[in-house]
Amino acid sequence: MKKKLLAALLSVAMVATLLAGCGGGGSDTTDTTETTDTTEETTDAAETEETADAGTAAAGDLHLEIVSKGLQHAYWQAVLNGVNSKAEELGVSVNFVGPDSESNIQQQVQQLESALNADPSAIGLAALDTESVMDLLNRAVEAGIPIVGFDSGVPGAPEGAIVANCSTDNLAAGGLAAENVYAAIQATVQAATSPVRVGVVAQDATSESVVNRGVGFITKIAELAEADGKTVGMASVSNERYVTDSGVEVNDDADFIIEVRVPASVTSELSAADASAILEQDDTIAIYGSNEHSANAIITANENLNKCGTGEGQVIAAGFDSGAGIMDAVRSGLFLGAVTQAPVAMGEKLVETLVAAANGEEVSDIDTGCQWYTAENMDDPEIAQNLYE
Amino acid sequence: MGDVILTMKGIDKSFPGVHALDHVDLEVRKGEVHALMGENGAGKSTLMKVLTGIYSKDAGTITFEGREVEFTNPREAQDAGIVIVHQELNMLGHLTVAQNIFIGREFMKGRLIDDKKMNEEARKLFDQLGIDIDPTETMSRLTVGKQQMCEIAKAISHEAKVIIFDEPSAALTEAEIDELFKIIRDLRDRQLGIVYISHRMDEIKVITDRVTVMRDGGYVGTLITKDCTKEDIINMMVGRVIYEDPKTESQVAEDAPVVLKVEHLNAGRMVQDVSFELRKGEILGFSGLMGAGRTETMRALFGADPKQSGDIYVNGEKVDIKTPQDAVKHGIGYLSEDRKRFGIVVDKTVAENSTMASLENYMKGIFIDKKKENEAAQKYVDLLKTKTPGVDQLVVNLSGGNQQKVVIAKWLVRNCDILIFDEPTRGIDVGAKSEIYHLMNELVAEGKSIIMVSSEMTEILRMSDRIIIMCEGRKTGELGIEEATQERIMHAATLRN
Amino acid sequence: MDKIRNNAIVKKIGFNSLVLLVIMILLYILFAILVPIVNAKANTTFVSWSRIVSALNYAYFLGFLSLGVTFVIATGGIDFSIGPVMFCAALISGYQLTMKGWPLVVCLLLSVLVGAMFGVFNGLLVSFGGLPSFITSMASMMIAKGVGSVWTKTQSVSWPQSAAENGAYRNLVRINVGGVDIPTGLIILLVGAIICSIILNKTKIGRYILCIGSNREAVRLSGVNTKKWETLAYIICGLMAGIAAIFYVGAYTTVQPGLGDTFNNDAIAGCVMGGTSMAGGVASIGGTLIGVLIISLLQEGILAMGKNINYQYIITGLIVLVVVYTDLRSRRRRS
Amino acid sequence: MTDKKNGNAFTNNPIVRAIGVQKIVVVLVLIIMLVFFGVAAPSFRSYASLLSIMDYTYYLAFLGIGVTFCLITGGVDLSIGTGMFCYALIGGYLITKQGMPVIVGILVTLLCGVIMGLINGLIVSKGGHAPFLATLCTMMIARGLGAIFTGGVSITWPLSSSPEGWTRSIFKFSLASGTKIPLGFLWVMIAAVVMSIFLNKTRPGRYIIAIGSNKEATRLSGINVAKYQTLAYVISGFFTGLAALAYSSAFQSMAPGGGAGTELNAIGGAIIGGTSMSGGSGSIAGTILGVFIMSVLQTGLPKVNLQANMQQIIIGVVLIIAVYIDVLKNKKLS
Repeated sequence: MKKKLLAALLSVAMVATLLAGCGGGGSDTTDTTETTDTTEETTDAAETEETADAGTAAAGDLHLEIVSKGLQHAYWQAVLNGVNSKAEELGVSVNFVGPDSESNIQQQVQQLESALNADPSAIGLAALDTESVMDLLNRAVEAGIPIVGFDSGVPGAPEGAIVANCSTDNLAAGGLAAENVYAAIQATVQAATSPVRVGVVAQDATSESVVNRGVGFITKIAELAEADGKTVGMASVSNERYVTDSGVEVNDDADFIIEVRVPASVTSELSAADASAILEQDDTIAIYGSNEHSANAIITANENLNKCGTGEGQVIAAGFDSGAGIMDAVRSGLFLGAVTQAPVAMGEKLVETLVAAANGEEVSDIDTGCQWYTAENMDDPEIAQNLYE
Repeated sequence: MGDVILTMKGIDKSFPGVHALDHVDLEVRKGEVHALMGENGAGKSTLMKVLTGIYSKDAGTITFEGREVEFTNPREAQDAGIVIVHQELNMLGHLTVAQNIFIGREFMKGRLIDDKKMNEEARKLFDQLGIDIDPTETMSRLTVGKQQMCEIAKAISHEAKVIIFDEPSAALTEAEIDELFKIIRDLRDRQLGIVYISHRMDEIKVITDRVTVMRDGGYVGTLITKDCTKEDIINMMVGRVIYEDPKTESQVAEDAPVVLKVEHLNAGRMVQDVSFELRKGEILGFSGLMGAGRTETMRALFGADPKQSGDIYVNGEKVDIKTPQDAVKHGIGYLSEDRKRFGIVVDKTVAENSTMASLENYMKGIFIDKKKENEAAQKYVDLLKTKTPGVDQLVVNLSGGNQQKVVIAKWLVRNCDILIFDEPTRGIDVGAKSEIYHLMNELVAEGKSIIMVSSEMTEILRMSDRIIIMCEGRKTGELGIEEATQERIMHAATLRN
Repeated sequence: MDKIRNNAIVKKIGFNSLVLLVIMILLYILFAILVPIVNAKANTTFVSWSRIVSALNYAYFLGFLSLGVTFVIATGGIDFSIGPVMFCAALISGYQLTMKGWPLVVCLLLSVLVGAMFGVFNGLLVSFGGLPSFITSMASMMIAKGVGSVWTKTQSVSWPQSAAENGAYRNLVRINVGGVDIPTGLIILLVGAIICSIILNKTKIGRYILCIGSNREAVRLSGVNTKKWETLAYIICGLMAGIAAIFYVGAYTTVQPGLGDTFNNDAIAGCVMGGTSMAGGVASIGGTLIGVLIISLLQEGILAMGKNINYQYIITGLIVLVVVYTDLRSRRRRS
Repeated sequence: MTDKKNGNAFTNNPIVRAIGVQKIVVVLVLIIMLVFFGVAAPSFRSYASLLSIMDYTYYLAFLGIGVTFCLITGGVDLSIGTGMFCYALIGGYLITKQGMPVIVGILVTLLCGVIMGLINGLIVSKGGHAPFLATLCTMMIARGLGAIFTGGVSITWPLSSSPEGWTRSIFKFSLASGTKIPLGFLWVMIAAVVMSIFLNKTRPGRYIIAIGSNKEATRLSGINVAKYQTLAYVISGFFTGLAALAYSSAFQSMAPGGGAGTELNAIGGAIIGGTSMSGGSGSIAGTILGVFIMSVLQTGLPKVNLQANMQQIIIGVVLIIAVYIDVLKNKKLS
């Protein structure tokens, strides 16, 4: 039995060294606690120990907890950079966390509750699913901790829980993509004698931002097609959520068919299979990926099919956010263009709003907006700052 | 016959509670087939395991090719030139014949194995031995006979000087045995020393030059095969003086009803058309040599293994037994020969093992009535005088004899009327043996009926009221205890019709 | 050391579980020390009631999963489908509750029933079909993911909030009495564990399951229908996954199709950490329970330190390797 | 005298036995599937969809080859799924974030695979753990390790457009005319031939089969069982490294913590291809065919407008059927 006790102590000691030792792995850019620690030292020496309550305490005592949707995609790295630079500027400490995948609601709920328990001055939240955090929002209201929504915010949150949102209007973002794509295909659509098909590759049918970007795209492009006198219908294979939310009827022999594909699970290979299933159909004239993961899947599928491009007879492709793959596709003309949010600005605005809310000042919603970038304008500084490898 | 190649002098070996080898001598000459005979448990296999280093010897010397040797594992013996062809062949089923023969010693062509050369070499070995086996055939698709030939070929490829056959013919057909003998004669002509362990009297006369007989772990004597008769050998094998008084007449009442009748039971090669009756209060002995099919018969009767045909009557009424569950329902209990694997659940307590077959009688609603269970277990611990600190002791910590008592208790708790004891005292020290015998007599006195499968002649003669003898799956004799003698039993046991 | 082992209480709870309890307390103290140091600025303390309650959120559903899989491991098998089966049960019953307006109680029973059906599926394939349990349960994991997604047409399902009309099930997890959160889930989990312990140690099912794990052939030759009891172990496991679904949605509200497989690893880790041997025949419900609490504590500790959540996977994997190693060594010495 | 214990005329004719009955069945199933999808989804017949099947097959084939060795010893390696992602993340991270030359990234990826294989091997052979429990733990560790190393960030290996992007062209070479040649298929075939020779024609390969067939008999033949068992897991680890290169070349970015479930497709492919779960028998060619079936299923099913979730159910059922055939085959054998 001594062996058993020895094993017990061994495992606990191992846990201790692993956690305390290497703070956040070999990487430097990532773990915010690492960087904010350094910002901690660089601010003035008057670092006071007592916990700051929500009053107009010196900025240095404010502690902000930010629960994002994950750190996986390059988009979140940009938000993080914005948060860090503003936090450094204002000398506030920030703990930026996120689940290990954008569909892991369980982890986000756990992280939000842990954030609440850290009794911060204010919380930034990008909810994967509002229902799952409802109780916590109510607790935050009771504890008087202001919550600022960001990215897709916290749609349908209870009264007074969310003091302000600095988020992208995803429906509008989808619409923006639709307008630009439709402009490029309008000629073909009007001249078309047989049905034409527009594909939407979506990562899932569960997270707010992905669904809204898809529905925004579908409703806008359907509107534009009907304006040109075309009957619009959703392909029968399309995912139910997008059919119900967009309000477009299922009609496989309409002039203008919209087909939405959602994979069984969020993996590159399955999304790529969905993208190629759309691209291969001869009547496909345009395809749209509603987030970085899906846009990458279109690039992968196109590697084999060589259908995308802006030339004659090619499929017009549009993406979302940026990252190495998508930026390269836009620059090389493979993609017509892509919608970028303003992640860096969003990070900065979020910290500003959080500090203001923590100090009890009046705060209002900020739409950090989104822009359509193409090969031409992607190098303008105003857009370039939002694009990231 | 050439000069001596292997001598084993005064070999002694004992296991806790059992004196397995007692001053055994064995001398093998080049170009000689030397038979080693004796009943089950006479110590033949143990002697060979000592020779090849599987067991270490307590005393005595082994000289091989003139120098004294001490092997610590079969591989060393094999390299020195002493090879055993076991009965259960340790072969690699998925590999081909040639690959099996040369495992560990492959012919290489650069870094790659030269399978072509290996097949040729294997074919050469087979030609030498006059065997026609395709070296590229997968081992598991061969019949047992062919697999044995491969083991022999493997031995030859080791330039073996002494080959030991351990019950080789047990699983062979007539034709395969002839082929085996042809090979053995050929090996003898090439001046190899052959040790041939077998029970089959007629084979001994045909193939061997000399016979050494062992009994109860002791060396009895060595005879020249052609100068002695089958009876001489049987007498040496069984010629022991029976210390305990063997049963002289059946204890069974005249009018005792037939509790179990088995007619034309067939289950594979080892159980061919076996029929017998068991009467109330009777101990029916099942005698025979290894591979006679007695255990297979009992497992088929009990439903442990599937049977092709056969009718079973319990108390005169026909019953259908397909699974052990049916047999137990009809009051039949089975104590298997391999206690650890089939008899007890090792890391459970005495109480848990005792009520294993009858748990439903010890329930209080949906819960197990621990108190009632312990009482029942304690009752039989006392009745059977099982030495255990308590009924909550794990069975793994008990001695062989006491473990056997727990298995017996299991069936008594289930109050089975018909009990099948398969080698009840194997691996049990002498002291515990007589307790088991005493217990069996008490059970029978209470009206239970017992079938006792045993390979020990003394046990058969001492306990049975009637004795059935089997040889290679067939019933070859039925003797009342009054007319039974060791010689008549052994005669029937080696009767291959 | 032997004096401790033989005294009555220790025997009752099992020495193994006591050792694990010590580990848990040590871990808790470790986090209490480390959190303020590592996560200095967040004026958070690890030792707070709300942190414990939040850590327990993870323990409820994981506890029932782990208790369920203990029965299967006790027979010497394994079940990789429990996570996705839990999600499938939550999806189907949630869909009927929210979309089809079925009464709450019926939906809760439906969730347990769905779990039990997957248990029957696994049990029949493994004990009657003779298929190896780990690849069969992996295949049924995929099927569970598919069925859940087909049923809800790839939509995620959100169970009603506590305030909402059918929200009563939330009280199974947490009740707020005068501002203080009472972890009712923990009480139910303890009751569940006691029931499992009784089933495993006091009833026929448990006795046969453990004996089959230790020596299947000896049990069969004692006239016991081993196939039936082994299937029952898989049914109990599936049933518990159905119950776990209720506690998952009670804490996290929303379930999505196609997920749940990370919980397989944690549930098996919790069970093995608790002293249940993978070879079958030896199982400790108390150990499993504490193993689950250790994993939940681990997650909360890592979160409190603001560390990357992935540390949890590494540490759980390492702890299981070490604990199983010492278990193998002691068993090898004994036999 | 017929010395064949079982098998009818078909299974005994030499050519059939040389290729192996199971492999012929697998080839037939593959052809039937290709015909079915070809008819049901016209786009399936296009060269492009062949390319996309190839994308899916490369990394699965490498994983399959590696895990076949573990299955043959009677064990299993569950860590190949998350391991593939972990090694690719670490290698990719060094290239894209730390600016190391691509070669270093590739070597580190392969080295990680070998090290993890060694750890698995030692735990199984020396520690005495059950293979699937040991590799279950290393699966969890690999999943966490990759994410920790990159700090939770997705990694994209250098794109084909960038100078260092030549890793992608190793697997898919694009001619001037733009048509793409599935070069990766060549590497998979070469690896399959090399490993098939290694398995059947070299001493270590022979002993790995022997261990799976009858571990005790192998030990009694004086062979160091622990060494060759560990070798099997090192091979599996190395090929997981190769798979990491293949995956990162086919797909744009790799998210940390991904890969769980991929091991099931690889193991399923090996079993469908005839490798037995209980060890002792298995063939690299069979595994390649089995993997082809899995990838045709994964890429074909969406083309016949089957909802994603139905695919999961179908693949789960296919796996159970394959395992059932393996169990029946073993029952007949023993």
